[in-house]
Amino acid sequence: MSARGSASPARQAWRRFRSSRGALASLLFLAASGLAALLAPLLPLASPRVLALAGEARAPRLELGGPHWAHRVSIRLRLNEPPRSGELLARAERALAASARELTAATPRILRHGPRAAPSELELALLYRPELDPARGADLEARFATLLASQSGPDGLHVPGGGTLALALAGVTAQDGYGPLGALDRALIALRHRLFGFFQLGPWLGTDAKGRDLFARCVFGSRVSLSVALAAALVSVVVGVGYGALAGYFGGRLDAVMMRLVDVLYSIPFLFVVIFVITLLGEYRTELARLGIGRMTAFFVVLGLSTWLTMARVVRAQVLALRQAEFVRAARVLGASHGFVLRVHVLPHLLGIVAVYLTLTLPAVMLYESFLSFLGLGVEPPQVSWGILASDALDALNPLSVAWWLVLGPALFLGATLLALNVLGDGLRDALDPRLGRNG
Amino acid sequence: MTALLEALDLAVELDTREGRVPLLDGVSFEVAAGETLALVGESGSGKTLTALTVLGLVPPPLRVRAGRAFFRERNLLRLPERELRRLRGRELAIVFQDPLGALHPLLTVERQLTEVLEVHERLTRRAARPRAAAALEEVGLEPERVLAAYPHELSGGMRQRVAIAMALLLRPALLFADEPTTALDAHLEVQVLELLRALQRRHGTAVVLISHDLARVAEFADRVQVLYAGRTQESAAARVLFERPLHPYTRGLLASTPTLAGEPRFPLPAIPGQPPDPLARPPGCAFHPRCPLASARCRAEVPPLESLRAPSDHRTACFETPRLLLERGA
Amino acid sequence: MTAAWRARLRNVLALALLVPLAALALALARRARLPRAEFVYSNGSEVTTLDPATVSGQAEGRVAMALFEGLTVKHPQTLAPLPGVAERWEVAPDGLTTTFHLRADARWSNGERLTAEDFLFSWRRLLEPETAAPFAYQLWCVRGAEAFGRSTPEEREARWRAVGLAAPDARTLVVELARPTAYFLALTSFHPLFPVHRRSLEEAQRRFPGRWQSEWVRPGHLVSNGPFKLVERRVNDRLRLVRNPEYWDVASVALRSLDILALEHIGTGLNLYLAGEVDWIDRVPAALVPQLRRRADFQAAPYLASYFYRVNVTRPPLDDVRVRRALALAVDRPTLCAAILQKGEPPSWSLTPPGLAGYPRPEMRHAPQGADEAAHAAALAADRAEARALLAAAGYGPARPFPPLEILFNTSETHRDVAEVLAADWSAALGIEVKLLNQEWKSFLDSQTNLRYDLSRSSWIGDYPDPNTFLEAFTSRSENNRTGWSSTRYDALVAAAAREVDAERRLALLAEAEALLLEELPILPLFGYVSQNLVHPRLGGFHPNVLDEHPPKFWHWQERAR
Amino acid sequence: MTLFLLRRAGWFLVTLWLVVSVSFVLMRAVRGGPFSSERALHPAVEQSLRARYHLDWPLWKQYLQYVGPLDWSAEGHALVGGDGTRPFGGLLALDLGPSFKYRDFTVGEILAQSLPVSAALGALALVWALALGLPCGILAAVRRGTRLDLALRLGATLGIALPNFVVAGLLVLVFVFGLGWLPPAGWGDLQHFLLPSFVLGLPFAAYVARLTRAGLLEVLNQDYVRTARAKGLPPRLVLVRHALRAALLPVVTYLGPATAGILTGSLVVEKIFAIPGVGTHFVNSALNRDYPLAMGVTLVYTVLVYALNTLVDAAATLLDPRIRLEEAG
Repeated sequence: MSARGSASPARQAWRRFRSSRGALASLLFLAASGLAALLAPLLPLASPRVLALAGEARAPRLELGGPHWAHRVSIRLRLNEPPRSGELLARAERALAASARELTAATPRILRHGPRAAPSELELALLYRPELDPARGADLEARFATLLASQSGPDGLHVPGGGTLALALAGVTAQDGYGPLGALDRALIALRHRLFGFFQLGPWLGTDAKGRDLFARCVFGSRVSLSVALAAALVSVVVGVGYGALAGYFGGRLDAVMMRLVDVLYSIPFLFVVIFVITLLGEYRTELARLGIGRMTAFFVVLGLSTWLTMARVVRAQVLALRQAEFVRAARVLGASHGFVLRVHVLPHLLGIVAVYLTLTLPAVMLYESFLSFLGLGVEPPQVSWGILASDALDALNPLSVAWWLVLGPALFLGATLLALNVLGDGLRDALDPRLGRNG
Repeated sequence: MTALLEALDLAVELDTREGRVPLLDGVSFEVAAGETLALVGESGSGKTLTALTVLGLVPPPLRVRAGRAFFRERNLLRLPERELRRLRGRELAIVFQDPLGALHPLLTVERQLTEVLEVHERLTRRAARPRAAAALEEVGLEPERVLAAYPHELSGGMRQRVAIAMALLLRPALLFADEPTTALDAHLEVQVLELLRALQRRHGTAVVLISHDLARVAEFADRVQVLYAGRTQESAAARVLFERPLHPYTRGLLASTPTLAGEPRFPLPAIPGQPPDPLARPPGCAFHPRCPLASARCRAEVPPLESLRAPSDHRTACFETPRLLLERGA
Repeated sequence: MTAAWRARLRNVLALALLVPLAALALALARRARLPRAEFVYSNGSEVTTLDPATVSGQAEGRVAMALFEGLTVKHPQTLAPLPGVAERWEVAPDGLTTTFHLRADARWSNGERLTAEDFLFSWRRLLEPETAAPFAYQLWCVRGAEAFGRSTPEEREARWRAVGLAAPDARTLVVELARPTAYFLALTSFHPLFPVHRRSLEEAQRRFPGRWQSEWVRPGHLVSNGPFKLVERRVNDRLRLVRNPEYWDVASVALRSLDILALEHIGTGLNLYLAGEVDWIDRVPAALVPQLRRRADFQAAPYLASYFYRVNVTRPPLDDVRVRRALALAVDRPTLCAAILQKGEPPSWSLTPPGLAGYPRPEMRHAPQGADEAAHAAALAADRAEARALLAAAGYGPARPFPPLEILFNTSETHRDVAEVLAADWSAALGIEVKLLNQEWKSFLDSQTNLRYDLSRSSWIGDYPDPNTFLEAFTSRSENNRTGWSSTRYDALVAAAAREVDAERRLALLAEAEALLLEELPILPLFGYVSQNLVHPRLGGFHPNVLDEHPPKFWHWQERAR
Repeated sequence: MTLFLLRRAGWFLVTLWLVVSVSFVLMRAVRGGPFSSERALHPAVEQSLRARYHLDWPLWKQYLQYVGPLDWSAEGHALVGGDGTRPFGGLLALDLGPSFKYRDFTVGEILAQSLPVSAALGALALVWALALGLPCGILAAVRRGTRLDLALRLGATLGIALPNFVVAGLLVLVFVFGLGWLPPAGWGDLQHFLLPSFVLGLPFAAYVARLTRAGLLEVLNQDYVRTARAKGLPPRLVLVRHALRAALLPVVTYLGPATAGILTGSLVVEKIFAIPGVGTHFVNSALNRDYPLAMGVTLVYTVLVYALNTLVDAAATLLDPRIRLEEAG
């Protein structure tokens, strides 16, 4: 009826989608959290793995943070007496940095420990590199000691530009904060080091009993939880829609058999399948690792296999209805092949239903992952996921010591993501399926 | 004959992000007991909305901005919902266009008929059943077969008859028939309209017949009122309007309707252009872009609805009417 | 289908679904309501069976102790053998023959007298292969018992006559051992050696050939001779026991009724205890130990069990003893015990737990720990230095980096925590990349048994307070070895000790064997277990002991807290 | 209707047979046996245990033994070389076999004891789901677009989002240790069931609310609702008899399979509140490799899902006469 020229269905759908603020906001939120998950190492977060065995979980503190990032090699120098002047100390630091650069080809950041005016210890902090790690046989400590000795006299280091500083090498320690990393993550960590140095945000979500920062674990956990959801969604869309469309489109005997198979698969004890696949993969993890299929990816597929059944059933019902629609029959009369009709006429119509059900299956998959983690069949430590964090939190909910913040993290992240998914689902359904929203 | 229903300056608008859009811009009409008034216009002219406004069924986001509708000296638009509700179905009734959509798919015809009696006359279902059966017979349906049926088990014609029976069950004083036959085949259309007329004569019901088909309406209406873009363009007694249409839009409509009388005209002249988009209604007389007689004034001012000297109930909203009358040597 | 009928059906359908189910819920709930027993405790997950001969877990053992009673009963505190069904017993000078004199008033719960013949039947049943009793080998110290245990049905009777068991009369049982076994008397209070009621067992076998196992232990059918008898049982819920009036010592049994709950979730057990619905739980969430330790009703006592890692010695690089030793040295045991386990577990450098009477317990060679914090740190630094040197000596360094290792463990909070700490220790101290593999229980056991692992979490609980129960597990032919390690010298030492008559010489031989084990290190010792019981303060007759065994016979309510 | 039921029964038997066969093979393909334990059994002992439960037979023979009707063991049917004392057994003789883990019980007994508990818990959870879900869904639809609508939808989403063990933990803290109104766990009477049934029902309540709201929104725009108002019917009657009846169809179709899920309980709720339901056995029988019990609970689940789906399809035809039985099959 409107005379402003009919926009293509896609553009109309986008205009309707854009018009609902909630859906747009949730799309942006999901995109942002996806990006945050991908770029997690870039964010100035603590290491999700490094243990600080304090034995007690500490409550959140909204401090800005400090140079506590654990992922570093530190050359520690003890000052035997306070430096005579700040200026002398600065010159000494520059000299020490230069010698450190000479040995490691990287410029350390200099951190002063102890009282502001008279630091008791200097630390030359370098971004962690395996070849500098004394535990892996690096002899950095010995080489630095000899270099230091060559520049020092009996009363301490001869500072270029005059004056001496009484200091002694207190040792070289290394702390790997992330374990084995892919190339992307290594590059991100290097970039983070250039941007933030050793700055690390304070414990905004508190720490767990092993001293690990929960905010970092939640963000790194989103990598697993979101990829679990995406992989499972992919599988359930590809397999589910394909299977459902075929069954619905051809109908008759084929449809009946395919749907009975779905009924059977619905009742198979899915936990056996999970254990079977997980133990099978445990078996061939070395061969699989070579192919790049880590235990996690297979885990995603397993979860995906658990969701396509509902999708298939829903798509089949929709296609069954569409098949009677006049425009499909008309297309067939005009000689269009089955493939063409399916692709051009039927599938676009499924977008609405598929979108809605995707936003229903994604939360279901994430919750199933937390259920498996609760059973100990879930993600493999030191990997972390929201499911593991949630099941850890359960024991914190008891009358003795309520470590409530252990629940806050996973609840917040899981809740926000699922809320965004649901609002997005409603928005998509209204946009893609105008018939539903016609006179909303 | 005092008017049964007198609606004055009904105005309804739609709030959109781009601002307020007037859909009904000051429509007035009146209908006397036993009389049939036809509201005619293309889709989007606001004819259905006029009926809904009187019945208080304007769905959000549409909003009634102004107007009064006196029914037996009471202004329906000011009536509290509870009292208006008591009138609906008892005094005021409506039959919609799409018979399948208008009847509840999951309730039997009997249930949908008896519930009107249960609500308005406190009858039990068993007591209401014979009245429902009688109403079905009155519209030419066999109660035994139809009462127990579900709407989807009946044909289009039968469904519309059920709707009419339902509307007239409590002998309402006024019936709105919103394009009652548009969804039906031609031969059914005539049957239903004749049924309506017969019932009207028998019960003295006032009927407001809403249609987009001027010719079809001619035989059944006492008076006709032509709407365009939410405003009345012309209204007169049916006979007068057909013999001496004055407003260019009415003349265009009549010219483009095939009639058996007179020689066939090929190709049938059609009114150029499209009805205006309510969001971008042309200034002045809304019809001016499509009007052959459009003048600068038509484009600037909105022509008021003025009565002719004789017959006084013939009104048009067009600056050119006087000139047309001269030509005709009225 | 007329519309009216369809409408009625619809309403019926709605009611049909919900109302009866909700009514069922209430009816069931009310029928299930049992008045609270006098003493209620949580026993972990549902027991496998009540048949004392065919079970092996601690939970099953506790139920057996309440329902049955052996020839002797352990003293609740000192675990010394007290008279049970046997009034008194004498051991012949050669230490081979023991004669038990049964008390006259020993009765079954159905009033029948308990005779020596019952013990002969029960122990024979324990030894027969068809019974498939996991602890049958405990009785192989009796003359001819092992041969009988391996007999085919045809040889059965002949072999039985050669077994050193006899019942000269109804109240005398004579046991002849193949070799002097110091711990035999302790075994007689261990549940595999409890008597079972022959007639009700055989009757069940006759009447229900297919499912006699479930029939004869059913409440009402089960005939037992312990301080309590079975009244009601619901799977995964509870066992309701009441005091057994026919028990010979019923006078000293204080509790009238006893509920044993099957509570799988540790957190729920704690909640029930704190809400006063449960009077004793034997496990607490690890994260809450710091708060619980300060409570008076929390009892943590050394337990006859040790926690260690098995090493798959068949898989390079773990086939090199220097690597194994380096791994063992690099672990910071004091911090592990203090910060993660927090129940006072003693760091351990040996397989056997401390506190075995008269046993010169050897330890793996490591830097002396010293008393205070600084001494610990110094010792750890020295050990780690030696560890790094060992790895270098084994040829690993920047040129040839150490390959990644994998720790296999089964699903539990504590195992995961320990594995994460060890992985961090090895990564920090030796730069080894460690991956963790968590498998559910059955897959874990399967991987361990078939040597499909690098390092695997493990533990061993002693059946009786003697080093032999720990050391025999690592002989070459023991199915509990599961490390791929075998040493003829070790086997010889353990076999010699078994034959050795003199107690002191025997313990010396066992110590020498353990020393050899700790030199070769097919296992990496970590810490000794600690039992963690949260018990109602007013419960008497319940004492912490090294076997964490608490015969229910002695439990009683006291006025004021212990 | 009868043709519909007959055909569905036919397909049901095929499905059941497929489920039994696939599960049977799948269980034995998974590593780890039913009798392994930390203290490994002496090989001879393990061998005799496996013999007692015929696990040493070839797979096909074990399968026939399990499915029945003939008993292939020594005491089995004469036809297959048994001495005839116990000729029949297996599924077709309604004998679900013994449990490997809980040896004092047969699978039948375990199910007989745990199913009613789960059913009771499930029924109450269903009551919560409807009592909470429907009103919220209706309110959200009627008050569409207001802050209340947003709040209800937010609540519904959180109901689905939070894992149930987190919700359980929080509720125990508040109602057991905070207010002290309810017992922490165990089962015996209604107050034991209140919290667990709420936790179990919450996600379903959230789904019911979402479906009801969507269904109602669509229906309220239909012409026949406008006709109902035009007939002067009171708003409550319009909502209940006209709008709700049409809007509830998607809810009923969802509740069919969902009820099977509820009735078989959820392991988490039963574990945290120590309720001896059948949910626990779904998971533990798999973890313990207790093949007969795992098969038993799987069969229960299959029968339940199938029965409820058929019930829902039948209900759908009752609710919406336009749906013919054949098409719904």
